Amino acid sequence: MRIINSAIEPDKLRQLLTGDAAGAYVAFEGWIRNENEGQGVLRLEYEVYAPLAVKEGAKIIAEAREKYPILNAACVHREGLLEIGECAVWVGVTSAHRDEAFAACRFIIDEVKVRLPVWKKEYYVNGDSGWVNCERCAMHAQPERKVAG
Amino acid sequence: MRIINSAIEPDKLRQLLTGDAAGAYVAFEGWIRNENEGQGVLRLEYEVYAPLAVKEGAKIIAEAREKYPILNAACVHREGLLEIGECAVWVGVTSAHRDEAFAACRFIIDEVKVRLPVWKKEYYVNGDSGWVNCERCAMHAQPERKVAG
Amino acid sequence: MNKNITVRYFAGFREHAGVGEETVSLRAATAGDVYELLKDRHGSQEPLGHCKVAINDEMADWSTPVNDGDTVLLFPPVAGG
Amino acid sequence: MNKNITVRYFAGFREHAGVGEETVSLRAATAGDVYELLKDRHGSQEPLGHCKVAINDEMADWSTPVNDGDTVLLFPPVAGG
Repeated sequence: MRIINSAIEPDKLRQLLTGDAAGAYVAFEGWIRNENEGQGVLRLEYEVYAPLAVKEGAKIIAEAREKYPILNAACVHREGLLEIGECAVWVGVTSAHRDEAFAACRFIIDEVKVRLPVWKKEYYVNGDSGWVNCERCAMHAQPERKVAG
Repeated sequence: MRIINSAIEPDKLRQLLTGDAAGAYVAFEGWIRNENEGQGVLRLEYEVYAPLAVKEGAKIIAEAREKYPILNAACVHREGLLEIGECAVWVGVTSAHRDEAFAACRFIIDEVKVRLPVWKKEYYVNGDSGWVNCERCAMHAQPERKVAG
Repeated sequence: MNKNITVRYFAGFREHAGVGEETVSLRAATAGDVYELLKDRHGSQEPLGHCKVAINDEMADWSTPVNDGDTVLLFPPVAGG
Repeated sequence: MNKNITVRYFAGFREHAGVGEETVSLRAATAGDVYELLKDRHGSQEPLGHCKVAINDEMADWSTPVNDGDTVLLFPPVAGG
């Protein structure tokens, strides 16, 4: 598990997982898209508390290895400001057969999304901004929202 | 759907699927591994009947688009002689959210494996060789097997 | 009445036949007849259901009729990916 | 008896507090007490269950006791990926 503030390079990361016994490779990437819940998105800012994100990510990967007979797994998450189309998170898994690679990759991204200390602030086309998943704290944290909206 | 006889380049293929509305990208790769059903494998030879493989692959991708609300999907299959570690097949899918990208990617590779006119001949460490999935035709097709084994 | 059928063999079938393609004169009504009549050529003991067939580059069923001049493609069990 | 607690705020909490970290003197037995006593600082109306807490860089529960000198990290609801 790594947290980085430069572009994620899936092809280089993929190389780290290779091995002669691997018959299946499944990768997930989360990309910044231009819309969320009906609002146009310009860019996203990821705040990550790296010391704990790395620890928790490693725990998730260890859990995946226990649950599924996989060969290798890794995850990289971005921090900082990201533009539309950029890759925010990458998960890669290798195994002998495809069943477990699909299952473990899905498990890892699902857990990463709810357990890693990562927060994203969306900047909208209409000038607003807001922390995702944080309705009641966002309202308080951003009095400027009403001014801008 | 494409059939190629040079190395599959996942990173270039991935670029073809990008789009501002894409929030999730799932890729599957099938790699040549050094073992199958207990026998050491040296290399594989893929025979593909390209005209129908391309047609059938396009049909599978169209079916995936009907079944799942995905944005984009593609598949590339190798033909010819492949060494251990090489990528034999690549499937990439993009969608707004991850559920459908995972489901469609899995659907495509599952269908590709049973519907595409593709045959693989394994060359074993012990000198034998055999067409995978073709017990009763392989026996007849390769009288040299008994000599070598 | 016999029909002139061009037959294409793939993978293990081709290895057994020693050729990838040949034109034969057969008393065959369906694709399945072609498979059965050419057992000595492709050499397969596989049940029809394990194999596939195409006629003139379109996937077909074993019950699909064959016509004089058709090209019949005989596919052993596939193993993509 | 009051304890000296270093509190770290993240994301929306930090924006509301206007600082990422501060040391406060609080009459708090648990991590949950710290969250409740600092409502004016982090400004969150989120139920405790939506947020997370760590003490000295270890994930903790809201019922985990806090000691004098601890660093308590207050996490708003996460949204990775």
